[in-house]
Amino acid sequence: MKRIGFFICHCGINIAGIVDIKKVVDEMKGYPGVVYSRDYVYMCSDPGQSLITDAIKEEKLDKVVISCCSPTLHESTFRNAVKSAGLNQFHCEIANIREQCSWVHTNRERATDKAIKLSKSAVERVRGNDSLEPIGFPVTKKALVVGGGITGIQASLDLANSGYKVILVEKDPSIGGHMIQLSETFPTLDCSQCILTPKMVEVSKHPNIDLLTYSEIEEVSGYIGNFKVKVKKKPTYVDPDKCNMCDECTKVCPVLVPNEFDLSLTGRRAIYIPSPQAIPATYTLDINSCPGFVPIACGKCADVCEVNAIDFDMKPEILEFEVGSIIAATGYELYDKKEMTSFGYGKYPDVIDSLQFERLCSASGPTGGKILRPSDHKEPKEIVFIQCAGSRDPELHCAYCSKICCMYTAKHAMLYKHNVHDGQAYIFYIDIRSGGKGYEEFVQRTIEEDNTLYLRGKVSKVYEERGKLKVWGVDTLIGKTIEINADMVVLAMATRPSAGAAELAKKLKVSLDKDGFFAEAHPKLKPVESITSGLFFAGSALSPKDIPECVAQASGAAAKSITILSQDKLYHSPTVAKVNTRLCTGCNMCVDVCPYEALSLEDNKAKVNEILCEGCGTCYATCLRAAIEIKNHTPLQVHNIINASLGG
Amino acid sequence: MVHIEDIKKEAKRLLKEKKIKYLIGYKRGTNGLTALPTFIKEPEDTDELIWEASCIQNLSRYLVEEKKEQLKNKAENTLPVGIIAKACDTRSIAVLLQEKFLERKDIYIIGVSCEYGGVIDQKKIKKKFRGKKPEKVIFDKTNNLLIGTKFGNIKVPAEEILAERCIECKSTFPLLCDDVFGENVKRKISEHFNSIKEIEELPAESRWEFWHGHLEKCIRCFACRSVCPMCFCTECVVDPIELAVTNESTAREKAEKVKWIERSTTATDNIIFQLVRTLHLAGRCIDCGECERVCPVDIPIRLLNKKMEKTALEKFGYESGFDINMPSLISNFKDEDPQDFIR
Amino acid sequence: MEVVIQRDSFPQLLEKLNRYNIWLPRKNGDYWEFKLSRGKESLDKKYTNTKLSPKKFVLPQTETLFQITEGENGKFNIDEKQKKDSLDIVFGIRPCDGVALSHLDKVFLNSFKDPYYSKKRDNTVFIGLACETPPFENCSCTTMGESPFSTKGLDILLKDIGDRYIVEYITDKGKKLFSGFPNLFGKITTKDKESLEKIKKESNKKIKKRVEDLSETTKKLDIMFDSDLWFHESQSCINCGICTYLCPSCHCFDINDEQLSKKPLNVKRVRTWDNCQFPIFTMHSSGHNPRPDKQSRYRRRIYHKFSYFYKTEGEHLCTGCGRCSNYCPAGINIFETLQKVAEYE
Amino acid sequence: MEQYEPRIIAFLCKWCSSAGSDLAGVSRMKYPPNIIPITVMCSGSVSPLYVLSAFRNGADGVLISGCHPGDCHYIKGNFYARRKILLLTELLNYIGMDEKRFKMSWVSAAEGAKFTELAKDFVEEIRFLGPQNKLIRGN
Repeated sequence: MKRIGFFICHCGINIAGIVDIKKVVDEMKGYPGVVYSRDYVYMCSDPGQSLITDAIKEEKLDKVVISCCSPTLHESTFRNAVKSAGLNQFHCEIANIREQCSWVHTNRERATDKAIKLSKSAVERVRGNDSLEPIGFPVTKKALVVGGGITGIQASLDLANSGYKVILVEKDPSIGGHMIQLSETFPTLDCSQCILTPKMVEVSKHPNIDLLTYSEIEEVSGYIGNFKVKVKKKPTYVDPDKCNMCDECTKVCPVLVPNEFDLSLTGRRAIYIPSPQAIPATYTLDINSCPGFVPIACGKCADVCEVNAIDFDMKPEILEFEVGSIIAATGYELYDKKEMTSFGYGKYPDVIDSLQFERLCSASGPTGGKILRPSDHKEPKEIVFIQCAGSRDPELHCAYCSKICCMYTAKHAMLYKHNVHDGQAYIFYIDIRSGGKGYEEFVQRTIEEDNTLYLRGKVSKVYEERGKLKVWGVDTLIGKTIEINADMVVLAMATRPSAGAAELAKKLKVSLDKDGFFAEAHPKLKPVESITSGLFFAGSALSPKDIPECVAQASGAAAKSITILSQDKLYHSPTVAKVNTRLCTGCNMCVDVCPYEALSLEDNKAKVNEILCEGCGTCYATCLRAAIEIKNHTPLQVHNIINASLGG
Repeated sequence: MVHIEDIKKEAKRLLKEKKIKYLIGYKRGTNGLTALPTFIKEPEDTDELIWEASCIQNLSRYLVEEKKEQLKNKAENTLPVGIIAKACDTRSIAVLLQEKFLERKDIYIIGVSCEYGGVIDQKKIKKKFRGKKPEKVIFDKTNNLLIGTKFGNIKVPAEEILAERCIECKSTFPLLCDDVFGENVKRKISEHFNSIKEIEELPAESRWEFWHGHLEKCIRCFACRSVCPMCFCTECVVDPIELAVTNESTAREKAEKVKWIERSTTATDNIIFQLVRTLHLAGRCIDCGECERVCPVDIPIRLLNKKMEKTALEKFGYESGFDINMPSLISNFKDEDPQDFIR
Repeated sequence: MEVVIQRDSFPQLLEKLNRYNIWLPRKNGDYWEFKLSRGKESLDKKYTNTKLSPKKFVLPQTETLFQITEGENGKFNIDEKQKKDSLDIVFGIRPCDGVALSHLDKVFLNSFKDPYYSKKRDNTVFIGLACETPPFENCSCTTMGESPFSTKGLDILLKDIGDRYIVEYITDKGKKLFSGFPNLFGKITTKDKESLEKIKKESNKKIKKRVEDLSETTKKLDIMFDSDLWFHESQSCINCGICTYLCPSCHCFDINDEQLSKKPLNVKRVRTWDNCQFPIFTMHSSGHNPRPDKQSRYRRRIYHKFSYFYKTEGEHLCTGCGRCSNYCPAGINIFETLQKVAEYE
Repeated sequence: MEQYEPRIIAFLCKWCSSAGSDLAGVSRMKYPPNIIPITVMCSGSVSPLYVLSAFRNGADGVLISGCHPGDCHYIKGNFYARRKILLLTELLNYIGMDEKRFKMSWVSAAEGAKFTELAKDFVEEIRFLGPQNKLIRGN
């Protein structure tokens, strides 16, 4: 027989003002199982809590119900008190007779009646509760970071510097991401490569970081603290340990393909180094463009390589790791140019996108930092920048604002002016969004010092006429159409989630938002967390972001990871699903509905992974066989609560 | 046209070549017109097989039983069990496969198309042929059935004696079959949900009177549940079929069974039993009509399930028994599911 | 003693009895059942037999034995639910079902007198209606050693001879019932007796005798326990409860306490029909089930009816009414099983 | 004569609707005490059996309330609830139970006012309908 103690709090007059405390105490005294019933003015006070702990000892109570305020306020207070008296925390339940009763009702008699029903319900709930201990499980003190852009680099360094092992996976042959392609960065105009390369080198040298470039995530399984990851390392056909960077191979390679790093403004060989600053500093043989995968066909590079670093027999490798947390920082890419034909992109060589313009500005770029037209290498004297190329256009393109374009376009105009002193820059814009430290001042400098002409309006068409690019647009401020004869047009293309994000999301079993970016667990309070515990997102994989934001999120995600990795054991609420295998027929319906992948079929029976289960109970309500239920939220408890709530 | 001789030949071959463990089929009934289930092990016994419009029963129920025996005895099934299945029967097998209760490799489906027909309604026949003792029903090529009696064959338009569910049937051609007899014909169907229209159009109070009046009669013989291929739970939520206990079950587990309804045959508890059954069959019932056929007190159970079938189709675009790979009706959702009833 | 009542006088008889609860067979959709009389009416000529047997009058499917309620002062009040003093008169009991009542009497009134059953039995008058034509193809009362004119278990038997009924009083209770209104009844004539004999003979002829000597046949059961006949006979059984719930002789019951409220306590003890064909019937709390499969359950049913009951009570617990076989969803026919037992070597 | 007071059971999900009703309390909004809340983890965990059981035990009305679509603490529990509850609603309506006795709502943790309005309206609706006696146990 259970010995249940019942306590009711006056909460000053908050409860006692409406609820007839004495009547509740008396009524509960006679309720089956309740052996002790009393009230106190403030149960949550120290003397109030002592009343409970003393009664547990003196009256040999094994379960306790407290009718007071909402459990969100003091459930943990009272559960701790009960624990201190030697009972399991689940032997304490709260009836909320303040927020859900005394504060919302005015009729004393009926509020008292409701308080009694709520109290009886809590007795029924506690009666059915089992002693449960939090579920502990070990943590692999290692993190996986996916994506080697600035976000991934920063997150890896923060984790590594905190003493945790990191595996950094990058799909390209080198880390650095888009930031290494940039010229200067707004609003300070410091050189992007100069500030990034030290971090890249640090990554490659760091004893805690295992860098896997030219690699992709193959499979992710497991759960927080215990993920299992399979990574596929694609063959580079060049042994980085042997390669001495003599560059002889590229000289003999007969193949010329567009260079991704320069966004096709230049070409590269089939065997190549992505950029002079590439980390790891080694060559990669792009097997898709190499004609000599059958070495007889070509094999010239291998012939000239003195150190025999080229190995055509290299095979893809599958590497397996266990990690405790994962940070996905897969970054962005520019909107597909095929979507932007009305601006002549792809048709006219002098209509370029913003990243291409970055390369033109870059000292390491194809023009050595001189701004020249791709078509004839002449200096453009009139240049048009078109903002929101693909952004903020829900009908045809992306509905969202790509956020960084306003600032980098201002920077582009400024850099152009610094380069071509007699040139004129025009910027078509919808709004200028320059929120950020020093951002507005930067834009003003572009306008005032560099005489950039900002035109508020959209461009309808760009076409070529007599060697000039005719830009047709409208200035909505003066209400007139505008035609500019430009030498060059730069499109501030919308940023999109990187191509692999969708596939990675599938492997990570998380959802994407409507635009294809990763979905954070809460837009405000959990900006770098996913719905899967132990999995974090950072940077422009979540939404378009500039560098400082990416870095901040990277450090945020790293710190969140550390909250897991720094634990010896993680604990999880034990109110999880439990399967009655004798009833389960293995129909898979619970597996279908579980939002956490906590259920699976094993030997044709549902099996709960208690660490993944959050105890939502959707499986229970779906199971036709009543073969699954949530511990301490059993159907029997609910059945009895329903009865008690109706006065039975 | 389906020729029974072809089916017999195939059945004989399967048994002779030991392709199947045994065959579940239909034989001539000794008691009235309805065909009876038969379980044939020996090739020579295939001669008793029949195929006509009196083959009402959904034999897939016996596959469920076979599976349960296997699970109980932890026996590995070596050979598939053969079954003669109408279109609706194959749909119930499809649901059993969808819910992973059966495995495809364990069944050998001999599908038989109902073509223009279907099966008869015993009650309609009884009314129509009072005193004439019909002995068999023969499909005609047309929309007629021939009823064999002592006084010779009597031609009847099919819709006069076909079961309501057959008149409303979506597809008379079986699915998932290993062998199939008969043709896939397109036939005219007036209304898939004709039978519930009348009740739906009644005012609420009359609907209540209708259902209360029927369910009040329930004697809890559980024939509806027993005959249903979808009711394969070990322990029924509302009233146990058997207790899923073993010698390892704790006393508390045994004591704490929830009693959602009592043993007393009150109308309320009868209604709750049928409502729960109906909800549990939502998206799973394939309208074989067996529950209604076997009910000794003539409760039109099928009309409850039909309502769920209609709701599933109209509200969620879901049809049961056609796709074994999709999640079930209630273990799935679409963003655009209706929610105008929610405040 | 036998008298005669004109068919035309029947409504008048009902009227005279109207202070009692009068039950008559009436059609409910496609089947017959006992319904409270609405006043002046006759026995329907088309009446066959009720689908649900009349056992419910003495052994209702659900019967509250007593109810416990907690009073204000914490005292418990026990209410024995046995207030039935009014008389129920049931017309149209077929002789087979009368025989079944005599079976139930053996169970409930012999060594232990069940007060609930006994009270109901005392307060119900069962008026039989002999079968001038057997209502169903499966009618097999003669197989069971009974006849369509059997009087067992009944208080009065009516025999339809066309425009009138011959009324046979069997018990004093029956005789007393009609004694108040002698002018409704006439004396039986020789002609009446002759036509009755003719009808009797015809009727008996129409009923199939399934096995010649049932007692000889069922002796075989002693050596057939392990026969695979049970497997084959029950193979199409679906484990439903139709056969036993419809059977007029089956009488197994279960007793449960049903809690209506916890505080103040309100509990009733209820007796309900139970069913040996349900797998749970013999399920032990340990999880062991001594009758784990349908062949053992079907066998049990046959053995109880034709072996065990016969050995203890000298009668077969089957009246040949045919309900189980008429309404079995899988078409299992108990008489065919008996025939197979008879042929068993 | 004593005024008829409806008995209503409300299954409130812990994260949105129960929190929303707490907010109604914190904001000292007033609604009639006829609604007895039962906190469940998620609207997706409410089995139709709970609803039928509430009616059977004498509830005159039953409310199920969860997070708004897309806001479910458990991501998608309320979407499953929406399906199941619609099926149950259609079925109850079909057998002639008054459909107004059974309601589903989305109430977020911030919608104390919505909960209050809902409670008031529901109690009045049920008061108008009178006692539920169709699915009462023992009948």
